[in-house]
Amino acid sequence: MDLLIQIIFGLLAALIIGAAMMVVTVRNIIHSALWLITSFFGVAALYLVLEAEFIAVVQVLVYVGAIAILILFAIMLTRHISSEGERLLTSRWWLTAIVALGLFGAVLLPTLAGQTWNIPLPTGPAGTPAPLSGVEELGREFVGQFLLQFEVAGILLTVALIGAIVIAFEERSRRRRVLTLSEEYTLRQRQQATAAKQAPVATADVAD
Amino acid sequence: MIKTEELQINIGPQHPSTHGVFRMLVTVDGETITDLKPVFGYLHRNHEQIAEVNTYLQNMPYTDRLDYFNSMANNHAYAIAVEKLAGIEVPERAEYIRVLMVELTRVLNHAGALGFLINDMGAWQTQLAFGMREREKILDLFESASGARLMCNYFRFGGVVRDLPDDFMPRLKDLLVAMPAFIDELERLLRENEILLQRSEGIGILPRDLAIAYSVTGPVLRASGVAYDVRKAEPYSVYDRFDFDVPVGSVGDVYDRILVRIEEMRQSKRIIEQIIEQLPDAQGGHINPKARQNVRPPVGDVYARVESPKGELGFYLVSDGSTKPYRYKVRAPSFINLTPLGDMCRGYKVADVVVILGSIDIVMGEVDR
Amino acid sequence: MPHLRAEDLREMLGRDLPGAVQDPSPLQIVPPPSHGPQHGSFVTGDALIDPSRILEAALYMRDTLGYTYLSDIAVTDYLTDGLLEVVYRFYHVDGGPSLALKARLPRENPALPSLTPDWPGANFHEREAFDLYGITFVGHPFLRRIYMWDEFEGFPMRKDFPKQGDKYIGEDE
Amino acid sequence: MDIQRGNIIVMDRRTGKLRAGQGLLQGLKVVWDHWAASFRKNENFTQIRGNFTVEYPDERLQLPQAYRNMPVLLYDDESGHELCTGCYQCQRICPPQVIHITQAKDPVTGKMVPAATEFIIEYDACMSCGFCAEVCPFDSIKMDHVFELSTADHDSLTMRKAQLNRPISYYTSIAPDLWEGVKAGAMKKLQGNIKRRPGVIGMAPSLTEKIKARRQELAEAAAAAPPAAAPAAPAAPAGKLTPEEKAAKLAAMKAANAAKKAGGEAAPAEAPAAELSPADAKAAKLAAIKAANAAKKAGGEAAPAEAPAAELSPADAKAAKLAAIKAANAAKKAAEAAPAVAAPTTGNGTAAPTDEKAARLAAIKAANAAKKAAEQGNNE
Amino acid sequence: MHDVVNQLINTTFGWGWPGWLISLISYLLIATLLFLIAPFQMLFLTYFERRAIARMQDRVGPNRVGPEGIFQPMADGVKMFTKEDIVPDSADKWIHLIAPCIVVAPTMFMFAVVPWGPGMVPVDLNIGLLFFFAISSVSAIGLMMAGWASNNKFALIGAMRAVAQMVSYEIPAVLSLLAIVLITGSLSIVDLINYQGGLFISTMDVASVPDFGLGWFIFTPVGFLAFIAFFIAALAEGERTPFDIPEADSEIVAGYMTEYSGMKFGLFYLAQYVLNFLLCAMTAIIFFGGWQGPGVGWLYSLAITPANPEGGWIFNVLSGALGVFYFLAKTYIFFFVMVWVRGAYARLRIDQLMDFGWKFLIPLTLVNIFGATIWVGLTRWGAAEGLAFVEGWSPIMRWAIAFVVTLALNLGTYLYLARIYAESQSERARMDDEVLERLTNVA
Repeated sequence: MDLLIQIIFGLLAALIIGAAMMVVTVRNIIHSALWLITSFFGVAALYLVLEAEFIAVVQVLVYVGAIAILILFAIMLTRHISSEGERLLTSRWWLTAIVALGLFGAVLLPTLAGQTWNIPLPTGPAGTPAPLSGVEELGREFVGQFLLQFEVAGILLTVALIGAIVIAFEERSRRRRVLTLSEEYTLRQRQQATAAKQAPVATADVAD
Repeated sequence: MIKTEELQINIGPQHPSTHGVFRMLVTVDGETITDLKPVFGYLHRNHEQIAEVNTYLQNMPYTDRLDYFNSMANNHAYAIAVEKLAGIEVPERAEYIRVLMVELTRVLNHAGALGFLINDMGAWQTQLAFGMREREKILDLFESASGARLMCNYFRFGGVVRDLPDDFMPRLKDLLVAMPAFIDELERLLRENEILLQRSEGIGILPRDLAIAYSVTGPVLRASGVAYDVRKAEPYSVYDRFDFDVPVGSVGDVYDRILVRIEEMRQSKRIIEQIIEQLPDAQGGHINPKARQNVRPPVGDVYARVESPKGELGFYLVSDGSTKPYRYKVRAPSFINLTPLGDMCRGYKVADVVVILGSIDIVMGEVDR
Repeated sequence: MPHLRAEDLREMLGRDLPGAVQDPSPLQIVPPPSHGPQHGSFVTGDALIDPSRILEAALYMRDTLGYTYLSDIAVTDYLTDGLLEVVYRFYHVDGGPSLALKARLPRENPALPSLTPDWPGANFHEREAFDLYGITFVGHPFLRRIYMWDEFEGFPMRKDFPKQGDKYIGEDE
Repeated sequence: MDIQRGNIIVMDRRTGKLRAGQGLLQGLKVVWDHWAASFRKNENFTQIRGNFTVEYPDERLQLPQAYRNMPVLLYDDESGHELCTGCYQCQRICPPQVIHITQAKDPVTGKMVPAATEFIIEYDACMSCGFCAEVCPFDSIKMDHVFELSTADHDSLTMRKAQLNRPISYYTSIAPDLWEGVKAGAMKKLQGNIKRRPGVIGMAPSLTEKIKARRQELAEAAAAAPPAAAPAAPAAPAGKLTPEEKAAKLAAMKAANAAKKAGGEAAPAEAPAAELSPADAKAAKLAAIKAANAAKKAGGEAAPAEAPAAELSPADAKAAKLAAIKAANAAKKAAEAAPAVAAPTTGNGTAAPTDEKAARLAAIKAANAAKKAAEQGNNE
Repeated sequence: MHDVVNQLINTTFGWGWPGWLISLISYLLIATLLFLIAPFQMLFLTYFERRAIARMQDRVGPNRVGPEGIFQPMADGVKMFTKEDIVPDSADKWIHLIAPCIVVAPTMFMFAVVPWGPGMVPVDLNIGLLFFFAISSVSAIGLMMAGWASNNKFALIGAMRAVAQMVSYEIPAVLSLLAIVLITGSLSIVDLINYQGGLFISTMDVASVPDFGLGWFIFTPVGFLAFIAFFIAALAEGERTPFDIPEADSEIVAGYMTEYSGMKFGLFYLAQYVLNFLLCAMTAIIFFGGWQGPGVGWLYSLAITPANPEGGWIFNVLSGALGVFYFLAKTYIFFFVMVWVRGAYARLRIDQLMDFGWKFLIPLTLVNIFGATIWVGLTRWGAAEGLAFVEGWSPIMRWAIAFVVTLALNLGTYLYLARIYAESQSERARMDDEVLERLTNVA
């Protein structure tokens, strides 16, 4: 059983890393976005291997179902990017690679070094807390222990939402740029009416 | 503000809802139409020149092919034009039969047109199937009288080709039982349906004055609030003997066009009922026996028009004294009603284009001629 | 229901737009045959307008007489007489028979002022006349062929357009 | 504006109503009613619900009498004579110009006969307007009710007279009332026309074989009565023939050969020679018949060639001549239908004796015609 | 479900196989079964739809292939397989190829959590509902790929519409379920079904109610409103009329499927119908008790279950058969409703669709969640949760009060929202006075 899981883990890890590599190397940005989605799926599968079903499902729901689609939308709606197949890597890609690797190492190495490995699995004496995988536990922790963080995140999201609305909201008077025939007609009539209203005044002025 | 790019889309010439080979070159900004240019002529066969090499009678079946939905109305307009040119009298009975056929055609056309319109809005054929069912019944009647369902070729100069068969009247009376039920049912389906209201209310508005300026005719003109009906404005045939109302709209949008068409079906039914009453007393036979079919009208020109279900259908004929028309011009309602299409669609969404087009009710055979 | 007759119209036009109405000459239509019955000629009863003043006359119809509805523009090619005749047909929205304005043009480079800026409904009529008869409407916003394709040469409804054969198909086909 | 005899109704848009889905429910109700009612058949004009489908190939609606699809030609059941006189009225009125008529001529006098030898309608271009049936003064052309005409090629829709012929009884079965109205006049005119038609001209091609057989039968009966007449001497030596007879025979054979050649590769015709035939003019006639047969076969499926006329006319020159002419016609037609490959050999060739000139001439004519036709075919 | 298989293998062979092998075998078996069932469901659904809609239009529908035309879908399938597969020249070949697969795969995934009968769920995830909707959102990517790879304007517009629609309508769908989840307190689909025993009143709300398997959520005001909202959202998710905008044939030909032919097109078709089936199944499960119905619970209590290993296997079969029957019957009724709606209505416009989703359905479902909290509070809470005043009432009384209160709340909200929504729509349709005023003054 363990062997099976390790094989699966290896395959998934290879998939995630391979897909991530493809994201930065393929020429077409749409393809790159699709590889990103593959990578997300791999991560979700990894969560499943860890028996964190909820997180896995949320990963799919949020990353694949929402973020990836957002990315795709953004790419496709801006036509200039999607239509060209030019190489995404610049000529100094190796420099970037070194920097990225260095940063990654700086974060990862201490963790790897400081981690004590091979902890035996907590084999259920009654007092041990259940792992945070279930919805119910998650919910309880959100309104219990992590209330502050939860609230802060909530406020942040609300602010972001309001900001998005502000950006997207056009002024009511500017909303419909293309006038329909009847609107044009009404407009012309009103203009004529105002012109007619002003015209006698103007002549009166001249007369005066 | 977000800057967007305009996109050009060709809707047609091969497209499910352009009612034939018709192309609309649409410029869209997002889903909003900024410009629309109708492009047609794919079905152009120079009908008018074909008519110049045919004799007057030989043109009769060609008029069937103009608006193939309403061949009877086309025949009527052409027959009136030639009769006016050649001075042919039409017996009273023949006139009644003609009006009967043309009013049946009107019901048939509107039933079909509404069905197609709702189909364009995305319904899955149900309303169209109901309309087509009633249309089939009327076509059965046409078939028994004229011998053909669509290309009736029923009218002759001075009358109609043959009298109504014996079983025509009983079947017509049966049909008149079903017709109000059908119209009521159609109204129940269309009139208050929220989806349909959303799709048709305020869409494709053509204000009253512009409707006149754009020379649109028929239900489109009436939906814009102009009570102009050739049957009332310049009564031809025996239309001055019937009581019927002219429905008009108040806004001029797609919804008004639907309502006007429904009401016109009712009025046609009224006319048909009056015909059934008056027909037995009508004088004369089904055709003027003195009328020569191989007419040789005197030199001159003439314009005659009828209220075809789609609008004013006119024929302008110039005779040089021979058996063939020197000039034969069709004033086709579908063609002229297309004029405001581009302007009417501006500012609406892509999905509205097909609805507006459907509400104009065109037939490409008539547009391209 | 207004009931103006063509004669009334001619009289009114002659009064209000002096010089615009022309005297119609009889139309021969077809050449006299060498034998057989003689075809007649005819004189139109409608108002014949000077082509350059057609817009003026049309606006007079609309604004003074109330004939706002431009129903039809028909062109006829009178090859024997060497002219094209354009028939504008107007209606009153309250009903009644039509009134027609006619204008005669030479067959070479015929041109007329366009009615489209004032009657959007004239748009397709004028394009059709341009397409099939080659009449140029000065001031039309989009004067392009409407039925035939843009590269088409010739005006198919003119009487001297060849009725047989197809120049786009070679001999061998 | 005001309107006489009626009002102007402004359509009520019902804007004030609260729209909370009632319209949607109403629509569902209507559709449900139709669904619920669709399990019974509905054939009544007064009904708007119920299953209206006519399952077409299995069940067919009764077509009205006036129904018109494609024009057909009528012939009289009893005499086999066609009503058509070839007057060209229909050809003239046909708007798409799809009717083509060849009028018949009397082979003897060369005068026009009130009948059509060929009558072609291009069904693929016909617009079913029914003008031809309306103008026909002899009520010969009528509109058929058969509408299942679809084929894969245009050519098979060019209908010739043999395909257009329908008996009057057929027309009375589809449109009894309409025929009743015109019957008397049509039959009267037909009787007048029959009198002016010699031979089998003007008969329905499908019937000529039958009529021929019938006449043969009658003739055999007549021949059996005087047994002496023709012992049908087998192997009568050719040498015994009189020169005149021989000439006739030869000419006929030549005609047959020419026709056969004109027919090209086809025509595995029976031996044209009439070696065994009795020593009289009959031999020539037989040969001619055979020639005609061969030509007809060569013509393939088309060529509704004039029947080779086996009237048991007396054994005289006229019969031979007629047969030869017929052979010539047949050969010509055959050649038209199927362009021949080989040109016929020598035209008149061997000299023929003086008398029985007519027969010889006719045979020569036949040969010539065949040759010409073949040449034409080659040129094409 | 694999416990049954486990039982079966162990009792039949008695070899004491390792648990994971049995799991693997049982999952493989079930997966194969589902992969067989799904396409056949789809084939039958197409036939069913065509026949039903034909009846609505006074026609007969396909009736030539086989008895009553039952083999028509087979003929269509054969046609699909034998058709030429056309890939446009300028298409992105690979994406064009895998897009249909990506669209089909999630719909097959979703079968994993659908219970067919008592104890007959392939995988009883404790977050089954969430799984269902998470996976369904994946197919949006496939649509997007299809639209983009076709290199066709209609296809791209169709894909955009499809994705926008799917993403927006997932929200009301999930929100309407949230009300139900609040009541049951579980995301597990099996729990959801178990909750719906009873007779018009769930046994979980009022314990004394006899269990006829009829305590469906549809009988509560909260459930009813949630059902309406969910079904509408399901129509939109499944791209059914009146929300079949992405493939609106009258406007954009066939949407993202425009450039597909042959079996690739068939796969889209398959995905769509399987998704529709699943959505109908979900509706049946969540609001109409799934396999719950008279007799199933009783039969299942006699069957072999982990809780009752002494039962008779015949009861497994019987309860399973009855449960599957109930479940499929309900599902097909909902599919019929979908067809019915398709037969009666036209299609909305894309902006109206968005308006309807965001301005009508989402507020409605939010209020419904509030109603659900009232329901839970009135029927289940007590002094411990701070609702001391309900303590003395009898359960049936509490249920009745909750019913009346939520009914009033939901009905009021519905009518109010309908009015506001209709007004806002007609406002949009009317000319914008403000704009005109401004433009007049500008000129």
